[in-house]
Order: sequence, then C-alpha cells, then structure tokens
Amino acid sequence: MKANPKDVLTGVYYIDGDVASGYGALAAGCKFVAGYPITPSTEAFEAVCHRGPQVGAVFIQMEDELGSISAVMGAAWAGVKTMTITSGPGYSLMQETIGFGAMLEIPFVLLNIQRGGPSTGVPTKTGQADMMQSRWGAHGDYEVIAISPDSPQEMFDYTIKAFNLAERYRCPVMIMSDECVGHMTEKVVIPEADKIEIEARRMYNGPASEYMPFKPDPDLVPKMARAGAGLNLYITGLVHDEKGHPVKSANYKSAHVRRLVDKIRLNKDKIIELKEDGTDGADVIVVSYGISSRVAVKGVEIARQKGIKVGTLRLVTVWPFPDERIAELAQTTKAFVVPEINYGQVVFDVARCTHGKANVVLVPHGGAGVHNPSDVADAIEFAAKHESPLEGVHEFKTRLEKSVFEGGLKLKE
Amino acid sequence: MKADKTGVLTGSHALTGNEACAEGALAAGCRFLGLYPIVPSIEVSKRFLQRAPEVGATFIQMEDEISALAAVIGASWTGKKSMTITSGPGLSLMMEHLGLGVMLETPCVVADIQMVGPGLGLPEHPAYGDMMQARWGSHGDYEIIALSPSSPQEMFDFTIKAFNLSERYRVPVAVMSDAYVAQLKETVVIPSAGEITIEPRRYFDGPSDSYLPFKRDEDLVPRMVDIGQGYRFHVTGLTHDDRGYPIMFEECQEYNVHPLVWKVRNYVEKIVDYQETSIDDADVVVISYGATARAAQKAVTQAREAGIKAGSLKLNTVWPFPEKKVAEVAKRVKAFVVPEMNFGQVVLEVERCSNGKTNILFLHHGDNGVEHTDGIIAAIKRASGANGVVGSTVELK
Amino acid sequence: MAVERIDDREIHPMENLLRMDRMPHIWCPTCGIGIAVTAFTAALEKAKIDPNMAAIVSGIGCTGRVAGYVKLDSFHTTHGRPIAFATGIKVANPKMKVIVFSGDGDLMAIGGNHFIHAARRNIDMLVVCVNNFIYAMTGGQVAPTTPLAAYATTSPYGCVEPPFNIPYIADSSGAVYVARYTALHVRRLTNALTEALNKKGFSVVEVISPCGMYYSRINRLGDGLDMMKFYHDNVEIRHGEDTKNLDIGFQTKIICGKFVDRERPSYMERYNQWLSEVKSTRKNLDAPKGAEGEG
Amino acid sequence: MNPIINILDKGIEQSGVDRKTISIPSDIPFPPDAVKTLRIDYFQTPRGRAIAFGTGLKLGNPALKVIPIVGDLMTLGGNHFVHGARRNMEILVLCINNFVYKKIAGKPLTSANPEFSAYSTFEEPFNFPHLGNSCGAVYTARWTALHTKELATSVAEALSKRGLSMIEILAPGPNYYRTIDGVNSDILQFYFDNSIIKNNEDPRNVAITPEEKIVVGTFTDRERPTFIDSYNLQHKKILGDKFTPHGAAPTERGGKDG
Repeated sequence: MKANPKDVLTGVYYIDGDVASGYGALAAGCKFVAGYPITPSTEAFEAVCHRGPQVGAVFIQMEDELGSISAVMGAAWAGVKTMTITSGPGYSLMQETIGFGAMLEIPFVLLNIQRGGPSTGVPTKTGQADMMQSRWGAHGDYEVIAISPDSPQEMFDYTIKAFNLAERYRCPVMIMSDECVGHMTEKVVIPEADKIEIEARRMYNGPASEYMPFKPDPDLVPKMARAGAGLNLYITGLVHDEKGHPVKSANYKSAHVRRLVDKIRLNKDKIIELKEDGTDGADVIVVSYGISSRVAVKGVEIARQKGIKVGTLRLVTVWPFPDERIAELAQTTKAFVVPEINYGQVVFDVARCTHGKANVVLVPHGGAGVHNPSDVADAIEFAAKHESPLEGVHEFKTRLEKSVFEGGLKLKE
Repeated sequence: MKADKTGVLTGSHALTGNEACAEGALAAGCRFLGLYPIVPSIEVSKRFLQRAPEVGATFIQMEDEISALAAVIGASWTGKKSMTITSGPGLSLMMEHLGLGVMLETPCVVADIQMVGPGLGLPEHPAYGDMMQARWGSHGDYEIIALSPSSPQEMFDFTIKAFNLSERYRVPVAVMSDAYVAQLKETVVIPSAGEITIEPRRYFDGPSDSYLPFKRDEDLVPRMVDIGQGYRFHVTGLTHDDRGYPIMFEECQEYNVHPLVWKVRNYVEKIVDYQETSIDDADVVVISYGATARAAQKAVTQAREAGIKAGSLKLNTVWPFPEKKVAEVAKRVKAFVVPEMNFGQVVLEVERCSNGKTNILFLHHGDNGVEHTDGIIAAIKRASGANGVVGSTVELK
Repeated sequence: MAVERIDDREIHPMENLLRMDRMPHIWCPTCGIGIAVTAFTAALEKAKIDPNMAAIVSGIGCTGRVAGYVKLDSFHTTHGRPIAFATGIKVANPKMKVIVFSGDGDLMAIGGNHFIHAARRNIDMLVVCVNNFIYAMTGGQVAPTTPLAAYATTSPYGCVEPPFNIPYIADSSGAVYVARYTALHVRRLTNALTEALNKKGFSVVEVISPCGMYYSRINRLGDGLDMMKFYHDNVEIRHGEDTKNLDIGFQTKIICGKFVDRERPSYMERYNQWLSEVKSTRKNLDAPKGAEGEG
Repeated sequence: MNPIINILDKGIEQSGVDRKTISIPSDIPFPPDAVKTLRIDYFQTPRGRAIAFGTGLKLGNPALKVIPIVGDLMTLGGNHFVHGARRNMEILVLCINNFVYKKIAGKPLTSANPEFSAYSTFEEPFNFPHLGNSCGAVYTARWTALHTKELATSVAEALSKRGLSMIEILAPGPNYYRTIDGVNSDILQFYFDNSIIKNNEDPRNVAITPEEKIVVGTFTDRERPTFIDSYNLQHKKILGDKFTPHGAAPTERGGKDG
C-alpha cells in the first residue's frame, strides 16, 4: 500500500530529527498522537500538533505519560495508527502499559529521544542508556522491536519503517533515538507519497461471529479488528486464549506468552537490518548504533590511517539482536569495539554472542555528550594489538574519565 | 551492630514467604512501609500492618506504586529504614523512582513478588519474568543489587541481607521472589536479636557546614544525614556534584554516574553470594535461583543417584551477576543447564560469562509445577552426553 | 528589611534561608517565581518556623528549582511526585514541617493524583503552587492551567482544553486552607503563606506568576511588567469567595484572596487515633499467625 | 458484578444507543458471558488506566460511546478522571464504589469509610460527585446498586449527555465487610435502606459520612463544550479550510483505510 498524498509533506527540508520523526509518523498514516512534554522530545510532539490538524490527525496532550500511553492503546483498538513520544523518565513511567500493549499485541510506535540519566539526569543532553530498558523495562516476558536512527533523514525513514513493523508484527516498536539526533538539524528529503510503502493493518474480514482476536496466522501474528464494528470484543491484559478470554491454566500461559516472544524471535531475520562496511577480513569491528555510529566514523578513519583493518557494523535494529551475525563475525575478527553512550548495555549482548571467540572492548560515555573520536580510535588500536583473550568485556578508559578522576576521586580497588 | 529486639519475633514459626519477608524487614529495623496492595504480595503488608503498632513502625497505603516508592525514598531520608512491596505491574510503575533512588543514593528495599506477565498476566501464578527488569528497568545507567530467595526461611534471611546491602552500598536493593515462595508455608527460624547482624547507616558526623551529601568515601559510597538535623542539605535527581547541586556537563555526568556503576561493579566479589553443591567433579552444572532452585537441587541429587556427575550453582544474588564464578566453572564442565521460569533472561548472562567454553541448555521451567524435576533431569541427561561446544544457548522444548 | 552591606557585599535579607552559593538563579528576568520565594522565606521567618526542622520538596520545572535555592533540607525529586515524596517524609517523621513548592504542570498535570489524595488524607503540609499558565522549562507547552484559546507550542492553534480551577479542586478534595494571590501581591502573599505555614493540615497557596519568556511572549502580552500591570488592574480580592467562581479565562479578571480556612483531622491525627484504638483492642484482634510458636 | 451488568444492560436498552458502538474499558474483570450478553466491546486495561484508555478510544473513533468502568477509580487513576472531566471528554464513567476492593481482603482503599472497617481504615473517603463536579463533569449521580430503576435511567440520561458524565454506584463487597465488622445483614440492603434521594443537591453536601444517611440522586446536569467540540471549533477558527475536522468515523471493519 502507498502513503496517502495528503499525509506526506513532499519536499526537501532543513529540519531537526524530532520534527522529521513527527512528519514521518504522519506520512506513515498515524492519525492519533498522545504526548506529554518532556525535553528533548517535545519538538516531535509540537510538529505533530502543528501539522496534525491539517491532515486529519488528532493530538492530545495528556496529563502524564501513563495517560499518553494508555490513550494510545485505546486509539489503536479504535482502529487508527498511533504513536507516543517521550524521553527517559516518561519512558520509565510507561513501562507497565508497554507490557500491556505487548500482551494485547497492539501495534503502536514509541519514540524515545534518550537523554542523560538515571533519574532526571541531564535533560538537555544526549544519552543512550535506555537501550536495555527498551528490551527489558516491563515485567514479564515479551519481545519488542527497537530501531536506532542516526540522522534526521533516518528519523523520517525509520519512523515509517517502525509503523510498518508495528502493523506487520503487532508489537510495540521503539524508535530509540537520542538527543543529538533529535536536535540535529540536517537536510531531510521527503519523497512523494507513491514512493512511500505503507504496511496496512492486518484487519479481520470474515464473519463477525467467528472472529478470534488472538488466533494467530501461520506467521504467529493474529489479525486485528476495531471497536465499534459489532464484533463483541473481549480483550484483556490477563493471560488469555484465542478468543481473548482469561485463562488460569498454567500450561496455556506458556503457549500464549511463548507466542509473544516467538513471533519476534522466529521472524528475526526479516526484521533485523544491519549496515556493514568492510567487515570481511577486518581485524577489528566497531559495533555501534544511533549517534555513536556517526561519531565512530571519525575514529575508524583515524584507525584506518594507522593501517588497521577496521570494519563497521551498525545496528539499525538493536532489538531483536543479531546474535548469529555477531557470532559469525567473531570467528573471523580479533575484536569488537563498542562505543555507546552508557557504561555498558548493548556491549554485553555483543560479548554474549562472541562466545569467547573475539575480544570485546567497550568505549563508555556517561552521557551529556558524545565520544571523543580519538577514544574510539585508541580503543580500536588497543583491540588490534591485544593478542591474548580478555576477561569479559574490557572497559576502555576514556580521556574524559582520566581527566575527571585524575587527582580527584581515587578508586579503591 | 545487632538487631533491635522489638522487631525480632524470635522463635520457630510456620510462616509463608510473604510473612517471613515482613518479619525479616522488621527484624532488620525497617520502620516504614509505603505500599499499594497488589496480588500476590498482599500478605507482606498485612503482616507488617499487624505488627506495626507493637514494633513502632509506620506505614502508609499510597494511591499507587509510583507514590509508594516516592514516599519510601522520602522516608528513608528521615532516618527510617524503609521498604516497599509489590508485584510485576507495580514494579513497572516503580521504575522511574528506582532511578531516583539510585541517583539520590537512597538505601531502600523493594520486594517484588513476581507473577506471570506481561500486562495483567496471571496474578497468583509464579514466574521469574522480572529478573532483567530489576537490572535494566529504569532509564539511564545504574547498578542495583537483587537477591532471589527460594524458601520462606530465605525470604526472612535475604530481606535482612537486602537491608544490610542497601545501607552498605546506598543503593535500592530488590528482593526478587515469586508467588510460589511467597505463599509457601514452611518453618522459619528467627534467631534472637543478638544473633542478627545489622549494617548501620553510614552517617556523616562532622559539622553541618562541611557536609557534602555526595562526597564519596574511599569506597565510593557517600555518607548520609537525616533531615531535621540542621544540615539543610540539597539533593536532586539531576546530575549533581558533591554538594548535591545540579551541574549538567558531561564531566559532571561522568563524575556523578560512573561511580554509581563502580560502587557495585567494583565490589561484585564482596556482594555476590551463591551456593554450590557438588560442583568440583561435575560434568553438568545446573544454574538456578529462586523457586526453581528447589527443583534444581532435587534434580541434581536424583541425577547423582542415577550416576550422572551433576552439580548445582544456586544464585542467591542475581544482580550483580557472579561473572567470575560462572566463567571459572564454564571452563571445566561439559554443559550448564539453566532452568528459568521465563523465556530466557538470566541464561543470557550465563551465555555471556561462559565465553563459549561450554554448552548451555536453557529450559523453560515451571509450567508443570514449580517443584517438578523431570524436565531438569532430562536436560541434565542430555547435557551429560554432549560432545563439543555449541556456544550459543540451546533451548529444550 | 533594608539591604545591609558588609565588606561592600550586598547581603540579601533572607541570606540565612537562601543558598547564596547557588546564585545567580536560573529564572528569567520578569519571572514571578523569585517573588514567591522571597514571600515564602519571609513567611518562614514570620511564622517562626525552625529552619532546621523544615523540609522543602520540589518537582521538575522552573518552580521545581526552588528547592535548590531555599536553604532548608531540600529535595529536588521527579516530575509530578513531590507530594508523594513529601508524604513519606511527613509520615516517617511527623515533627518535620514539610513544604512542597512546585509549578502548575508538576502539581496539577502529572501530579494531579497525588494532589487530590494528599488533600483527601489531609497530610499536614503546605503546597505552594506557582501557576504561570504554561510549561516553561520545556519551552512553552500547554498546561492544564492554560486558559482556553491561549497559544502554546503544543496548542499552536489555541488551547482547546478548559483550565483547572485549582482552588476549587483543592477545596473539593479536602484541603483545609486555600488561597490565591498573584506575584504582585507580595504582602498579602506573605501573610497567606505565614497563615498556611501555621495551619495544621493540607494547605494550598496558588501564586499566579508572569512568564515573560513563554506565556506572555507566545500570546503577545508584553513582558513581566505588563503582566504585573495587568494583575494590578484586573485582580479583585474577594476573601471567602465560593471556590467554584474562581475560573481564570484568557486575560480575564482574576479573583484572589483566602477562600477556604477550615478544620479537619489531619492524617497523622487519624493515624494516631487508630493506633491507640488498635493498641487498646489488641487482645480482640488476631495475633500474628505463627506467633504462638514464640520462644 | 452481576447487578451492575444488569443495570448497564437496562440503561443501554433505555438509551436506545446502538450497542455495536459501545466500548467498555474497565480495570475490573468482566466475565466473558456478560460481554456476550451486553453485546458490546470490552477491554480490560491496566489498573487505573480505563479512563485514559477510553480517551484514546473516543479520539480514535469519535463515533464510539465509551463507558469506562472503574472500581474505586480514585486510587491509581484519579488523575485521569480529573483531567478527563476538565477536558470534558465525551465518556461515561461508572465508578463502582465497593468501599473495599474485593480482591484485597479488607485492605484500606481510598473510598473505604472509617465507619465500616474498624481495623484497617482510618482515612477519609473522597466525595466523588463533588470532585467530579469541581473538575467539570457535566453529569454526576450516585445510586446504590439496589436503585436499579433509577440507575438505568441515570445511565440512559448520561449516555445522551455530551461530555464527561459520572455515576457512582455503591455496591459493597459483602463478604469482606461481613467478616470484618460482624454485620450480618445484607450490606447492599443496608445501604439502600440508609440512603435518601436528593436530586439536584449541591454535590458539596453529599459526602458519605458515618453519621448521616447516604445522599443519592442526580446532582449535576449541565452543558459544556466537549473536547472534540472545542478542538474542532478552535482549529476551524484558526486554520479555516486547511483543517480536517475530527469526528468522521473510520470506515467499517476491514475498510480500505485499515
């Protein structure tokens, strides 16, 4: 299906990532956005407020993030494509209902513009420390899809992709961007509507009496319906059977919850998108996502000038994680270098998938800024030279760490 | 320091895990409970409320879990040891304030009686689906400590331990139990107050004008004062310096947050606690925690009887993860069997720490009853016949 | 309160209650929050509150920074939760005087639930709600107090939601003291805060404050001084006015004054009463299960 | 729960609203059979979020009639209620006031009245109609579950209102209070007998106190522009023809826009 020309603001723009994402959502056919202001994601919501009424998309600023995400759930069952927009603290508040959305297999998109944390942290500056939260933040077992764009153009493109994935797999899709990308202003090309491919909602078309809200198709994804269509829906967040009725049997529980995880795990190959450059025969591979991948480019350049064979692997989809690809690359490379703006999150998954076949070096950064490319370059050099296996994830000591703690806080080992 | 007598109900009792948790809290000196009722954790607060008048403990039932944990953090700064008690959906709501607890370095205990999730799930049915959430559920970078008891006696012991660790490292500590252990009634031996060691709060005792709320000691943990003592300090959830004033630069972020991670990571070896059974000559080691550990230990015994060299590693602290121990054992066993009451959470850590040195068999456990050992024994049998190393986790259906 | 000079340094008359090492503060020129803080510190002195026994809790937002400038035991907490946090302090240590100082978005939007519940419980605390009609810290989004048809960045075509009448909701959920003044009414505001500080129970003082940077700018209302002029011309003091008549429209008349002053047993009073009842009837109640095995 | 479903059934019947268009988000579990009987769409939401969920339903498809049902709504979801009332979302909130949350044996909940629970409760309850009224609800009423006829009429009336209506239904969980207080009489009957009908009473005078009779009746009935009205009006005013009014219902199930 193609996008509706009315929703698409075709042209070339000079806008920031937040706004691009808002325009992307509308282009993808999103007709309901609930939000609550939180730095640094507000601009995306503001963009929807400006443009939404002109394309028939309704927006509401709810009383809090709990309200926003719940309204999104309701709107999805009312039959429209929806999204909500938030940042760290709001994301934490939403967790309960995100789990509920996963349970009800509600297609929705969540734009999280990450900032420095934990708690209130540094609201106005960047961070990438919600990555694990996006995967594990709600209670119980579920799987989500998380995408990490690295430029305003990608914010536009991948917001559309996020909507498509959400509709395709009926699961929460997180756009895990960060303040840098959100507030970065660049050229964004919005194509014509007929160049934008849109995934239609998987609606049920059969007779009303036979509808089962949670009866999966062969690809494990059930068909959706909307409230008010005379289907007599019974939808509950409790563990339920195919009709949606709550069940108490312990055996059923695993079958049901297992499908929630399996529909993503078994379709992994179709979901995962990676961008690789020079990974074949590389001595060191830099694994990165979001803004860190753009910073890493410079570090890789420096290292290549020094004659090190460096490849890059960019995780466009961070969750589900490309286990097999990393394991494969671990066989041929010496080490992985993972720069991320946190003190180690995705790097643990990289380490897990290497199975001891390659060293893993983390280049940490606490947030409120991005890496110094020289740190990345130095880490690459270190990884290239280090022959013996390192114990666990090796945390690289950055210039920032040295400058902050030298002479200051002494660490007792 | 020894426990305060008033809270310790010395003797041998038949208690459910929930009741033992409440008793453990009171014995540890907990004097404030902020709660919002949620199945299956009700009995903890019920017991606490019943005992509160005689012990002199205060409680408040707040309007939701968000405010329950907020009140607990506030109460902790008044000098009272504080806890809250919840279950899956409540824990999800508490996530933001778990981060606040970390940032304000407030000692407090969160007991999570896990049920089947996500969403409303199956209340009253046991599961361990919140294990990763306890570690990663709040935004931003931090480390916390999580204990996982497997019996009412351990509910009592670990709750005391949780308070001690919380005061020692000034982090929120989670007690990750489940609906099964919480409702299981067993003998709980409560020792006399003199036999219970309590970690006192790390107070600052210098003059009020020289108090810096986040000035770290050598061991990275800052000292605390109670409010109402004339210190008139300021603390904030924003990135702050030693004075507790917000300073939002990347240097300060590094200065503030990196030690939050270090203060747990650097002391992993001191914090981690596990129980190993016949590991030394084992071919197959079952790694388990919580209620599953009960079944795992039975299975290991039965496997030994059947002539398989099986051993058990029971994780008492799940977070921080005992990386070194697992890495070390991985080098000398054929396989790990990891039964979990979820679809694979802690097993990912096991896979990471074994560095491809051994096979890992994951088993979704608990559907046929928590103490059902057949699946684990089958897994042990299969693992003992393994040849070569697969590397990635294999799931047994 | 004349300005004293020591060693050529200007001493703020409230220096003992302010964190002078935090100055200059972050508030914009023509903002009214500073006025509210000054009135508050003056009220603390007038009400003879021991500063060592007072705690101030703020949430997030411009007004949320107040805790950072007032020299009490001060807590800057999460968005919307200062009342919940303060409840914990008050219940755990009833000797403390607890003040929540935060903005309209923080207290009434995300914190609305805690506001009505604390009022219902009648937790003994003073809530100072600085209402500037907008979320200023995040750049001018619509708040639950933004008047109808006023502009904000998330209501680019005019606000479509009617605002809260804060005194009315405070009244209906059970607050014992409710007053409203603007940042222009410094003397009256100080008196109201003094009264409220001495009041036992949940007291609410709403302070209408100009926001020259966002609210007035987006709505083309001039700067802070123009807003002060507007308050001067359009505020009517009506003590004891029925709280249901206190709606604020876009640039309409604002009614200020003290509206509610009543007595209700506070949470701690009820709690203590309950405690003594329980203790006296303890024998009739179930002993904790398992206690029979004691010894 | 069953009496409530009967009342709902009668009320919907009386209002003449097409059952197909009715959606009930609720944080208390409905038996699947009841949903079948009512012929409506039912959603069990996370605790306390029924009203926010309903807001989304209504805005997603304004043709829907949304009836969030909440048990003691003022605990987790109090905020969504006050803001829903302020915005005047066109929904009908049914607040089942159990005095005690059934699932949680005798624990204090916000509406639990001190008089009725000697051991565990000492907090004062909300006066729901007053709170609703002060936040902007267009219709507030309170009945006991035994006022079946009045309740059905109230539901029908409220369904015809444009804006947030709220009906408080006193339906205590007898099992718990009976055991706690030793009250042997049927609690439902007890409330019914101790209530007094005062229609159009000022909501501020209808607080439930231990001393006085429970005032029931319809208290508020007024008109205010709804959220969608204001939304359309304001945007039309500023944007003119560029604005796509909100309110056109999505096409039928399986339609091409899906």
